[in-house]
Amino acid sequence: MESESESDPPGLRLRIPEPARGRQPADRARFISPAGEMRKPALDEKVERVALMRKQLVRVLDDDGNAVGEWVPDLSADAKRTGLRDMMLVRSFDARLLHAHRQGKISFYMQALGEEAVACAQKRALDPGDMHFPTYRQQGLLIAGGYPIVDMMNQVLSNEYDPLKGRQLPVLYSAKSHGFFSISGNLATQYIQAVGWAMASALRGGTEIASAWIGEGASAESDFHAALVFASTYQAPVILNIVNNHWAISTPEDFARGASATFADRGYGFSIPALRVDGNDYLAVYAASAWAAERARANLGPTLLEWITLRRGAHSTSDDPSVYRPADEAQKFPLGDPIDRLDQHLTAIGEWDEERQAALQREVDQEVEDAFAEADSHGSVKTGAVGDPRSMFDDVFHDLPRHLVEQQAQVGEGR
Amino acid sequence: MESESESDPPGLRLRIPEPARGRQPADRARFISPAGEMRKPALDEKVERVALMRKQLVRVLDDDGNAVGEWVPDLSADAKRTGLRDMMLVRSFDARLLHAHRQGKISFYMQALGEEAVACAQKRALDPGDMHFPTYRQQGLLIAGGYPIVDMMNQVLSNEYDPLKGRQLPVLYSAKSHGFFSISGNLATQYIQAVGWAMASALRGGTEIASAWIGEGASAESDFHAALVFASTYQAPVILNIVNNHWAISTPEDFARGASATFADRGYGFSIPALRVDGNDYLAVYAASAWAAERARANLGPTLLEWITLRRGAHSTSDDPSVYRPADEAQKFPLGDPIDRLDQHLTAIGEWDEERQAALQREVDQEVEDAFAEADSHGSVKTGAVGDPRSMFDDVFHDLPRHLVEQQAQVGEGR
Amino acid sequence: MPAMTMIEAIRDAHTVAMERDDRVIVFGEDVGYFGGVFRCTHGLQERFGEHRCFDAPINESGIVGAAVGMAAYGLRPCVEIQFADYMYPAYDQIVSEAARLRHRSAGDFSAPLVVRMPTGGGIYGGQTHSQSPEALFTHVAGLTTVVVSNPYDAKGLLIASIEDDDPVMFLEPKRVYNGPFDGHHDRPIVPWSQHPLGEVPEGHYSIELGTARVHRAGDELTVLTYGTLVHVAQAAAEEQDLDAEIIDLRTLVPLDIDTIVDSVRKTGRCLVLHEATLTSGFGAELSAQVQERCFYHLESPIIRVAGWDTPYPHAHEWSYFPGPDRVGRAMRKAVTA
Amino acid sequence: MPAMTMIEAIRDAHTVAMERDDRVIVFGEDVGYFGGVFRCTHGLQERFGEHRCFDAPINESGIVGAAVGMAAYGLRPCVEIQFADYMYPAYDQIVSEAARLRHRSAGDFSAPLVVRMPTGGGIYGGQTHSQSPEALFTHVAGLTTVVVSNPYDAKGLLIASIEDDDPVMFLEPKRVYNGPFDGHHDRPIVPWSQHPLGEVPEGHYSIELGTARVHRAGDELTVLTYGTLVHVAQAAAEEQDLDAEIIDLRTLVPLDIDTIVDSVRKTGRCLVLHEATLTSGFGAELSAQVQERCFYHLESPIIRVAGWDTPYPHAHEWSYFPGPDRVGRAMRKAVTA
Ligand SMILES: Cc1ncc(C[n+]2csc(CCOP(=O)(O)OP(=O)(O)O)c2C)c(N)n1
Ligand SMILES: Cc1ncc(C[n+]2csc(CCOP(=O)(O)OP(=O)(O)O)c2C)c(N)n1
Ligand SMILES: [Mg+2]
Ligand SMILES: [Mg+2]
Repeated sequence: MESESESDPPGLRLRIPEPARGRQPADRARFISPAGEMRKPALDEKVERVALMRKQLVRVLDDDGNAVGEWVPDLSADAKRTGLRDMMLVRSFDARLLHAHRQGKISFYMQALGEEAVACAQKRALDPGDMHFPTYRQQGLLIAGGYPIVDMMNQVLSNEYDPLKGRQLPVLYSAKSHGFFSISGNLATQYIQAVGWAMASALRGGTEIASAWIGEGASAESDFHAALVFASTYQAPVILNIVNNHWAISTPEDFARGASATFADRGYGFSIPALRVDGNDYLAVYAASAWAAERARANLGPTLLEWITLRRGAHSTSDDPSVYRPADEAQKFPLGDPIDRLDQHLTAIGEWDEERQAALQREVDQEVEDAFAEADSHGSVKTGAVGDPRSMFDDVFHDLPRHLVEQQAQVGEGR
Repeated sequence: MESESESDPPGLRLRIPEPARGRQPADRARFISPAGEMRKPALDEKVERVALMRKQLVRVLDDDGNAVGEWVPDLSADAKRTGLRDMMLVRSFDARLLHAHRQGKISFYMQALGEEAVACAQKRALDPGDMHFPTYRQQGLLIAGGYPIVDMMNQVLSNEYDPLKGRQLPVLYSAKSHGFFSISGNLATQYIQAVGWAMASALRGGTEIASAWIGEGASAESDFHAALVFASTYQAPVILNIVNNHWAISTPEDFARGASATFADRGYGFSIPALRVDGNDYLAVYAASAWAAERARANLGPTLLEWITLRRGAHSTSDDPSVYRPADEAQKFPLGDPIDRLDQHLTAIGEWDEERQAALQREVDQEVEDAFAEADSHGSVKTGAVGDPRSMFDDVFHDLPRHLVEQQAQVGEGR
Repeated sequence: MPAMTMIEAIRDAHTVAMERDDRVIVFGEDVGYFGGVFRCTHGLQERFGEHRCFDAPINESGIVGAAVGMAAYGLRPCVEIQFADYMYPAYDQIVSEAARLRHRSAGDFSAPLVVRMPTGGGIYGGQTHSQSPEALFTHVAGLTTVVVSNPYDAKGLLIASIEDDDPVMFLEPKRVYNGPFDGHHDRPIVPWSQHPLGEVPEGHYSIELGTARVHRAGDELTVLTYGTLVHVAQAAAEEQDLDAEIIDLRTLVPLDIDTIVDSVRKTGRCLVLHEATLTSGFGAELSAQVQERCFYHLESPIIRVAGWDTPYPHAHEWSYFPGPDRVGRAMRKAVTA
Repeated sequence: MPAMTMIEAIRDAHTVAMERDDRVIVFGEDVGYFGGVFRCTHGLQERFGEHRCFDAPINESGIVGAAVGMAAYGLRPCVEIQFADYMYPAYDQIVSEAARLRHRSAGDFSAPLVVRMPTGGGIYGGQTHSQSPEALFTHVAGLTTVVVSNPYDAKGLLIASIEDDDPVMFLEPKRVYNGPFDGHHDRPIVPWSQHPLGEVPEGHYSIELGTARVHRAGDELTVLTYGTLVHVAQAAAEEQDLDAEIIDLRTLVPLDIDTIVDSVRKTGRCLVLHEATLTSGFGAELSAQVQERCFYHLESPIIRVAGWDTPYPHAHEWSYFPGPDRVGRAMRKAVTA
């Protein structure tokens, strides 16, 4: 659907994609194939043939919670329970910090509500040593990677225990030890950096691969192109993730996607195999990520993965989505909720029940509560417990040059 | 073909496309279909179906000079002779200015040798009022558009009659009156500007379309992506030309194209119909350009056209291609020479002969000689006949601000 | 006269300009239906339609590049970069294209466009929501650079910028969107409705680009500044009880050098303030020019107070921001040295 | 000691650095097989293989962005931007990424990389082959900015830059690639083989970043400059028969302020020269700092001589370039004022 110039002159007309207007979009989440339907291509399948699957969706979990089809990953019940726990921990973590924002303890927060599976499952599908180049909505990579949540909270609180020394906005974590590249506030820059990192690994004959993350909105940025050109030319061992959560702040996906049918289509012109995947299906995410990683490690080059999911919450704590999106969008979303669906699956295969679910919920909530209590005890940017301001001069360079020594000395004089 | 790390470790390997090395590339000019083979799709043909033609080539002129197939344009013999003359004039113009460079009269030059058909035929296929956003290799747009070649020469000589007042490097023309946007030294920036211009025309309900030009090497630049995103999202009435002359200075097309089969493939992910066209076939260029223009004017949005041709000369007068390309590349090029082929066609249909060809050659050479004599009589940057240096302060802004008035006054004091 | 916030004044300027000239179109990330993350374009789409004010894909080079093409066609695009910190992807289109188009084509084409961007810190935005990149524009021939400090000026300068025949970089310090912030971040916010510069006439008026405004007259010391720091300077002068003349430059290029020189020749002492990083900030240019033109009138060294040469920190924002204490100390130094 | 052109010295620096450390890799447009349009990387691919020195697609943001990723991995990329005028598409990756990575990650990641670029005019290159964008780097916290003026320094500084743990912008004035160009464009070219700074030791040596070099000692006047203008200043001083002390800054950030201050306190007069556009050029920063630190020693105003505030013209190149006449007149003025 599109609007036309009011006057509708005989000449040319500009198509402006329809703004959100708070109504349910006509084709929110397009091309939803049934679970199990889509074939699993060979690792070195021709890109033209992979492209024929463009209007399909890698899905494993059906509506009854059964895992079906060629993409069912080889995951133990324990591994699935771990996945469930990872996602629940992310959700509980997010909820606690949103609450902290409401309490006035933090200045800003961004949650991943509804899209926890994407980061959590891919983290588990890749290897330690691999490097993720995330956006601000992949806290799941850290949590599923076992990074201490209290350290994350210290970062968000920007207190003296913040590993980033209060330098970055909340949620812009960095954790090299956990294969998590420093998040930039500038969209898309990380995409080509991930390709560069992967090129370096290949240049050195390593085995580690890189994984690049971007939102569907930010895929319109130019560094997306730089990344695809370099990945294609040098056949870099990299996974190129596009998280299509249907929103870029207030703007529906259509503004970035334009007239094309899917974001996965963007891979084709670079001969980069691209799949669309049910991003709310933990097993599908795991399987597709593992497939892409195997391709990369086998020197078969980059893979593009479009994750279909939904940003259920506001863009950030600075955003009020009620003016542009319908209240019931999440309910109407055809791919459900990732936690519910994995819970349902584990229950369906007899590995889970309501009681255990309730107990796990209490456990993760408690873990989050404890961590938050600890982090909060160190204060926050709001309480002024932010450490020595002179530390802001550190790390501008490896060694403090003379002009910064002089400036640093002036900070001692008060503000 | 690709090279591998010397040590060939068990781990990852980086693929580096094979450098030119002065050898004949294995697959120079790929997927050459016979003339007349490729169907002409409906103006509103589905992009998926157009994409199926990706390894074909729009060709009209066969090896015997006959015009064959669905793409034969409706062009009179006169129009064809005009096309021949346009191309010959470009070639003669280029030759004269290259000679002027050897004579030490100009500082720099770039010729279009071997790719004259692309610009000349498209200019004739589009309408006055349409705006081209060219690169430095589309002098054919001006010449076929009837722009005075003596003015072009004055620009190249940078003398007092240079319409650009000596501000720009030779060949970076600007001629709004002739639908020719000011050429930028910075690659690719014009591609998105053309989309913006086309959007403006559509916003105003005009009938003029824009035509964006880029080399295959520069299509790796990020503004290429910006242009495709905007063109796709707003369905701008624009033709997106990629001139694939197989070289970007010393670098073969593979570095920009990466693993994909063609540059036309890049349109697919934006749902922009894309055709590969024999760029040395004047009739094919005319027909494909007219088709794309018709699509744009019918509000069917952008079209991407990949022109297969060959940069027969050096990149510029600053370049020595002998170290990276084989001497016989032009002879081995399967699409021949655009002037020879149109000459052959006109002869085949009984509208031309050797004598008329020789006479035309004399005529265009004389026209060029006369123009050059006139331009040269005004001197050049080498003779110092460059006009008043204070003019360099004009046009920085519409009105000269005070600091420039002051600076301008100092120029009077000598250098 | 109605009291307006700076956001309302900017909105109003858009409305006036769009009413008067249908070549004026407005686009950018989230500026259409939503009306911009700072609400500066709120209501424009509803009023003028989706073809005059619309959302853009997230590609700053695309936004400015398309605007250059539109301007070359004959429109007058006024685009928003969501935060000045995100103008870098558009920098090539700004510097190599918009700024040089008229000159390189000898007037054949021109690029009358405005690039608006929220600048500055004070909202705990960290290094990518706090920058003041004005000096990256002032070094580029062909760009006019405006920094606004209050609603009255913002409206008049934005209208003038849209009407200008060349590209204008229009910088809006976000910390003064809602009130004349004086750097005392721990005090309650003063709204524009309580400030004379919050009174904004209805309808069309414009302020000539390249003219400074004497924000506060004085004899003891000249303070050259712009944006948020105008209000900080005023607070500091009052707190130090100094007869400082505060000049709000408003346009950095072209610069109103006469107003500056007159003041410094009168006071003999000069302080230059900005929020951007010190080294190669616009303060360096101001200092150099004042020194060149007022050397024999200067009684003490020109002092620059600016952001430190570090990325803008999140938690230590108020140690970075040149607040009234730091500015006040420098004022004292300037008058006693 | 062998005589080398600056091109040969840069090539030699690459070779030495690549020999010593296999993490050093080199890429960029036409730098691989062809060896760069200025031949600065000629022979490296043949010697070190296609995996140490290779061609890149034409995408400057891609080149620097990939280098940031490689540097984060642990390599030491040294990349070439074909002309400094084409660095703008990479500016976001330079400013927002390379420059800030160490700081924003609190040392977790860093970006030890070098971005080399030919700068400056004098080859009739017009506005897009002549720029000197150093001031666009010096304003950015986290970047080291080097401008070289001769083969000896070029080799030692490039090796130091590659070995440095942070991003270095390495500017190479193309007009001094082949000889110490003094601005007399109408005279025969003097090759480096006839100049003492063309003598370049073999093997490894490095010059500490942040140290200036007194190019010519003198008592009457201090000239602060870098790149091509060092040689112009020398010619002008000789022609004016002035006892000028010429300081080749070599590194702009971090700046060797001690050497500068010592000289200006001695001479009491100061001239600042560069080829880049005057307004907000690095000369403004130099003028501001000298004024701040030497106010009571200055006997006349600091004078800046620089490129005009216009795009770099093609035909009028020598009216734009601050040549020995213009510089000489300024020197006279500085000593007589
Ligand atoms: C270069 C740049 N431009 C604009 C922004 C402002 N911005 C932050 S997030 C965002 C929307 C991104 O949407 P999407 O990529 O879909 O990610 P999501 O928020 O949905 O996860 C925008 C425009 C930015 N951070 N960087
Ligand atoms: C932004 C930018 N980067 C690099 C260059 C230098 N450069 C000029 S032409 C050229 C090669 C372009 O090749 P292609 O696009 O294939 O066009 P062709 O010369 O073949 O017509 C390069 C790298 C430039 N002008 N601008
Ligand atoms: Mg999104
Ligand atoms: Mg080419």
